[in-house]
Amino acid sequence: SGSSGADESTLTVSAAASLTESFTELATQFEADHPGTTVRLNFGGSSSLAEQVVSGAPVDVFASASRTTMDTVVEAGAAADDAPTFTTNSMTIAVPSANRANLTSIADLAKPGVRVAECAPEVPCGAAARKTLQNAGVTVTPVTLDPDVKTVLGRVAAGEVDAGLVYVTDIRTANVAAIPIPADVAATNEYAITVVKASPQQDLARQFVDFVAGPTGQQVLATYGFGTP
Amino acid sequence: MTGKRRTESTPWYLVVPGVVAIAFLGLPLLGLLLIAPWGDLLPELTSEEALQALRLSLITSLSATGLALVVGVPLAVLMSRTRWFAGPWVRALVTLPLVLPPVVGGVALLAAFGRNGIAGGPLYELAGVQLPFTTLAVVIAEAFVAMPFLVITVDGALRSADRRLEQAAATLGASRWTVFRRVTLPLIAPSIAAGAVLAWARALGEFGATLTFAGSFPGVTRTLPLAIYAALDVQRSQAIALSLVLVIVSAVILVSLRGQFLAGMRR
Amino acid sequence: MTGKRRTESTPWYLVVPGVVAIAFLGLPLLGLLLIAPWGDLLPELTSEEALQALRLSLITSLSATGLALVVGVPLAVLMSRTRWFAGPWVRALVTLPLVLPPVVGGVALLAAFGRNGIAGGPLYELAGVQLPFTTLAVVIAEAFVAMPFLVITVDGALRSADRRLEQAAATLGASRWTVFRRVTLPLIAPSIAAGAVLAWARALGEFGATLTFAGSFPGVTRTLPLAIYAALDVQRSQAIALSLVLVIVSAVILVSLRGQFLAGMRR
Amino acid sequence: MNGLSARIDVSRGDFRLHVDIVAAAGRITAVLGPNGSGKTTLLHTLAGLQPVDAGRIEISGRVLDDPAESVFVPAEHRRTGLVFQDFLLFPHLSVQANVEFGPRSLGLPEPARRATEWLDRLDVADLAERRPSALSGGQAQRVALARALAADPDMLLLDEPMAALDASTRVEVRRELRRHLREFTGPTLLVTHDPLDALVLADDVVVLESGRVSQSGTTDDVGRRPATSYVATLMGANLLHAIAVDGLATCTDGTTVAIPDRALRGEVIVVIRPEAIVLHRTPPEGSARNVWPVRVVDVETHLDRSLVQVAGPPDLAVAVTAASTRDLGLAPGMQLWASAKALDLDAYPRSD
Amino acid sequence: MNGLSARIDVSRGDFRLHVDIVAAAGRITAVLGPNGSGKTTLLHTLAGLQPVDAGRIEISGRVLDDPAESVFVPAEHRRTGLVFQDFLLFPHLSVQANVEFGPRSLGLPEPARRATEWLDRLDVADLAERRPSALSGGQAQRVALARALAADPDMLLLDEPMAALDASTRVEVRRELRRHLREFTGPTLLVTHDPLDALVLADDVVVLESGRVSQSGTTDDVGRRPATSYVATLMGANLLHAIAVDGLATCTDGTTVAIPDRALRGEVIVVIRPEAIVLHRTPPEGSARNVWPVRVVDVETHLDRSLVQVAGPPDLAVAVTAASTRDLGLAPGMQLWASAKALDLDAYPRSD
Ligand SMILES: Nc1ncnc2c1ncn2[C@@H]1O[C@H](COP(=O)(O)OP(=O)(O)OP(=O)(O)O)[C@@H](O)[C@H]1O
Ligand SMILES: Nc1ncnc2c1ncn2[C@@H]1O[C@H](COP(=O)(O)OP(=O)(O)OP(=O)(O)O)[C@@H](O)[C@H]1O
Ligand SMILES: [Mg+2]
Ligand SMILES: [Mg+2]
Repeated sequence: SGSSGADESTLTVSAAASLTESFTELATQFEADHPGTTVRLNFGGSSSLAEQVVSGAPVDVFASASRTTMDTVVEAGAAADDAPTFTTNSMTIAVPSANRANLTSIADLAKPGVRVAECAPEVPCGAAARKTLQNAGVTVTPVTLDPDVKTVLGRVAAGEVDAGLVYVTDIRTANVAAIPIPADVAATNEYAITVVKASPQQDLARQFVDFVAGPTGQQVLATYGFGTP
Repeated sequence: MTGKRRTESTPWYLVVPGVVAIAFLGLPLLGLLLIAPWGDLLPELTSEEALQALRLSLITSLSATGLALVVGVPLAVLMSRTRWFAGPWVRALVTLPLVLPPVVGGVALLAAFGRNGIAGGPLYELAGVQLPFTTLAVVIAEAFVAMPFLVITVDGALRSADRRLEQAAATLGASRWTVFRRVTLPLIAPSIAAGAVLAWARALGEFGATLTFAGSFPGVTRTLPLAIYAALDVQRSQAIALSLVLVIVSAVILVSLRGQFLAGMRR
Repeated sequence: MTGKRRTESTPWYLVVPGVVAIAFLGLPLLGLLLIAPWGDLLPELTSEEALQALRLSLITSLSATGLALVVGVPLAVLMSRTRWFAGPWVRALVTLPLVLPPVVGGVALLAAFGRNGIAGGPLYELAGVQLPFTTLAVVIAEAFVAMPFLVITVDGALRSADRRLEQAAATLGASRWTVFRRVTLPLIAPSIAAGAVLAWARALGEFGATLTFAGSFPGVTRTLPLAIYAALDVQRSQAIALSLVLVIVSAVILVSLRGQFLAGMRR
Repeated sequence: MNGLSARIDVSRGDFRLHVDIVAAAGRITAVLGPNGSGKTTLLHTLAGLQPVDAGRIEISGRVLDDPAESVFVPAEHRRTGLVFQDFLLFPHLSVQANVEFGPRSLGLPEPARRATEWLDRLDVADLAERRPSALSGGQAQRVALARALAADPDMLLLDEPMAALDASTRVEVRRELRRHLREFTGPTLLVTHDPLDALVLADDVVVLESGRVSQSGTTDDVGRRPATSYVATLMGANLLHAIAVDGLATCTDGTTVAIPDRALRGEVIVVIRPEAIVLHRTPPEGSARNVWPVRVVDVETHLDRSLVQVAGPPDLAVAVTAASTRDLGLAPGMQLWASAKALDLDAYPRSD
Repeated sequence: MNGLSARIDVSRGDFRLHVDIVAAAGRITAVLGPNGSGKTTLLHTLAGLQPVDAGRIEISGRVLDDPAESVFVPAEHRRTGLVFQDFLLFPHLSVQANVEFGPRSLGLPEPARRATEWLDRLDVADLAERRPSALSGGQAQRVALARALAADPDMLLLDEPMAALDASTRVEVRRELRRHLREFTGPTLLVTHDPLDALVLADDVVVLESGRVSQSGTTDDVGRRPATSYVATLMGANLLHAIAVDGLATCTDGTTVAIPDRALRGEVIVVIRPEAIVLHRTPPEGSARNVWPVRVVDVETHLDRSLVQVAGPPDLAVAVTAASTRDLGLAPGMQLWASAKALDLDAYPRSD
């Protein structure tokens, strides 16, 4: 459960998997600012986290990688506030570091024989990928429509596809290089955060949300490639 | 009256845990039925996408079961009949795919049969063949996770089968192949059937390794479980409807198989 | 010389598919070993998080296997020994959890044992107990997916066991319970062992149902497969290192179990 | 009645067993009959492994099975020591544990000592630690016998308990069994194919043929006065069905036989011992009134004695010495005359 | 040599079988021996189910097994018709399919007709469609016999092929077997516990005791001149080991026996038929030179004959008529005198 006494308290934060590194750093700073507080982080796919929150999982703060997913939580009455957008993320092209297909721009994705992975249109990253390609006026037939961005990234890292459409913040491993997409073409995604209504420690949770949305939070997020809302 | 005279009566110390087991397995299925969007079911059942995924699922799971049978039964026979194959390493090798989380299984399959894999690399360089993202890759992924069930079940049955019947066949002049075909196989037929059902069921439900190794493209590699997963985030009720399709189709197949399956099991 | 004189020689028509099967199962594991970040392995093996997840995985998978044994073996006995439980519906019920994609299994478990579920609802209302997101929920999820393997294996063995030995025991004055404990159980011990290994392996690798039904909280519900999945996007090499931990631990357990396991299998 | 009394009507596939059986306590009843006549079925029904379709099984006043009264005592409460025709030793237990199984299940005192004692008596104590799969056929049979006896049964049902025993062991086991059975106060049913077992061990005999009782009575009665050819063959005699008038019996095949008892009238059975028949190359002259032309069908030579099958009418088995076999130059197909003295054969009324 | 010649050294657990066996083609060799003496092991080794540890198996010049030459012909290439002691019918095949199995495997013409023919000969044709589980013990044995014979073997190995047959069927099957075996050109080994089977069917006899050959020879020789007590008991005779000097044999237990042949010297075997011994309440006077005080141990009554076991020395089995049993009032514990005429017993040199 969320709290365990007056001095010692544990704050449970469920956050989208793409926030893993940034939130880990933020949590450490938050703990330093609030002695006696431990932040327990629970990362996962936004929608399964949302499902858990709605089902009564012992969570104090929920950060979603998708506006739509957050809306379901708000509609279910599980959020304590209106869940503001706190950061954004935009599309880029991930290629294996060797880049054997010699891709240099988004237009190259349409070349014959180029294997492209993208998310399924039903999920946020897929919708964003589709929109990006539309904006660029490029027609691509992907070899797979994956359920989440980490699967796409995995394929790029393993060299099984020549390119994958992912978020800027996903380009973190050495095996993967990015081919930037012009800002006016790349679609962006909104991240939302809320205090969970059932949380027994509303104050502490509120402090964490404010901390993330505040200057320190935004600065840390920016170092990982996130944009400002 | 006859009820009282039956020689078999069911002792309570078996019935109590047995009923607990049934409740334990049955309640979730019942729960699924209760939250199911029955209204969506019919359109869902007949939607092009669902049918496509269902067809793909049936084709690949049956092919995977076939593949598992063709190479798995001989492996089981060797494991129970020869010293070399009976060693702990073969046994561990057969059991390990069971413990691998399916996604990691997919990673392992890529490492073996992917474009840069130890077998897939040469295949790509020399023949230009790429397995991932093809329907064949789905079959391979399903066979990889399903085969151990078949092998372990059949191996166990062979170990407890009476080898002396095989000796009797040999004294009647039956070649090894005849003995295998006309004595060994029929004797363990019930276990082969049971193992095949286990393997088929596992292949039909397979998700993680397929996704990682074969991808998820409608009509090519998106089997029913992948379609369910794809829908789970966004259209939960559609996902549940698809799950029901899977459950109902399997139930129909299992119940209609039953006659033959049980016939094999009878001694 | 003695090699030539052995009565068992391995016919090629079994060796060829057998070796194909071994290659098929072995290549992916080999691939995994090749891409493994061996440098990361030792720190990973001893990291607090990995140890915690490993401990949790072992505890929950063993508990789930225990649960499956306690209620699953009686169910198998009833299925093979009484008319009512032998019906097609029980059989379908036992097989269906195999086909459910694990994630849907998790949804079904929530529908049954969640706070608003058909059994979980009353439990919450009356006793204030919530199953989801607890370690017990992990055990339940694992038992749900693993039990069918045990039940089907044991049921198959019971069907082909010689019932006349049970009759012989009865004429010697053994009560049903004694017959069960001292004749039936020992006779099918190899199959129970095989079924338990299958169930344990399945429980150890279980991922989808656990994630959905129990969540993924370090130390409480984050088993090794969940930790692997969590690491997969960020630190792929860490994920593979964790998979290796899982594979190695299972291999060690399986190989050390082997002696006893095979002893049971010997007739 | 003190002992077993059973009216049994039971089916296995097409086969139907329909018998009335009485077996007195303290007596041994041999069950004889051709293969497939229902002996094993009878024993299994008595042991409670199969309920009767109709009828009633009662032992010393206790009803074990009666569909009309909805009574069925299951096998584990009947205390019947059943030795199965194919032994059915528990493959996962040692010989010792197999024999201890009954005493332990019943909570008898000192099961280990009991088991050892019985293994000792049947001379297989040195095999106590073996698994059944490491026993020879005869060893397995002795262990099965020990297992049944160690459970201290109220009724003993032995299904060919000595078939796999070698000849000299059989003599010993038979003696051991006789000693034990003499002390045994319950009824014993002993299925056997060896007439000697029946003669030596049994007080009474029940003969089953095709699922029905074809003859029953004391061993002596049945041995001396077989009612069917099967029983006669079993006892090593020739049997003819005939109608007697004034010391002359006319058989169903048309032959006439002079019999000793002139008072006998009506349907009779004529029994001729193989030793009482003499074979001749030419029609014999002399006092023997029964002379038939016959053809040799088969000659079986034992050490100093041959058994000759001849086709008549009547068809007979004839015992001759090795010397006569040589003198007569016996060979299949030969035409001979067979003679038998009226005084040397037995005739009695048919009783059914 | 035309036929089987085998030097076998093979182990099963603690048990070691170490024998030299010769079986001529066209002849039937009975294998006798106590339970656990290695008869089944011998047959399985000959059939190729177990390789020899040392030795050589040869049939009509063809080497089947010889570790020294690295030769091992597997079972399926030996054409041995083996009837297993416990039948081992294929449970998943019908009776007909069981019998067809051999002919089909070997590609013999008309397997179905062959099978039907053999089922017919063994009188179980009406069971053709049954599964083995629906057969009685004796029916299963006949089917097993038919299955082995239908495969047209070069060598026949029969492990108690008639143990489960009822007495009259056994006579028929024995006759059928004898007819077939007479036509059969290969060697036949017949394990049996019934001395009558050996006497009637076999030309030669091999006796195994504790994994070694204790006697072998023609049936007549072995029957008339048993070399061990086991064989003597089997043949229903008493056997004494003694040293002979001038018509007087001194037994190992101290008793002396007058024997007919005064020329015999050295180690001898004395055989006394149970019929040749007379029992007396008082010390007999008369010509019988062999008189011993004995105590009755056991009386077995057959129809009109009793077999009495007496303890001496010497220990003897004595056959008496039912009349004498009554006259003497025979009962265990009684003190009597036993006498035997020197001319009525047999003595011959020990040959080992
Ligand atoms: N499951 C069955 N289905 C059909 N018929 C059966 C079945 N079991 C036994 N029988 C038949 O019932 C009859 C009686 O069998 P049973 O075993 O009682 O004979 P038996 O007298 O013991 O013979 P044996 O001396 O050969 O052991 C046989 O003809 C047998 O074929
Ligand atoms: N697997 C084994 N391990 C140890 N000893 C064994 C094994 N199998 C058989 N034996 C022993 O080998 C000996 C010979 O057995 P075998 O079956 O050849 O005897 P047999 O002469 O056929 O006896 P029977 O007349 O009882 O059938 C027996 O003493 C038996 O206990
Ligand atoms: Mg029988
Ligand atoms: Mg034997």
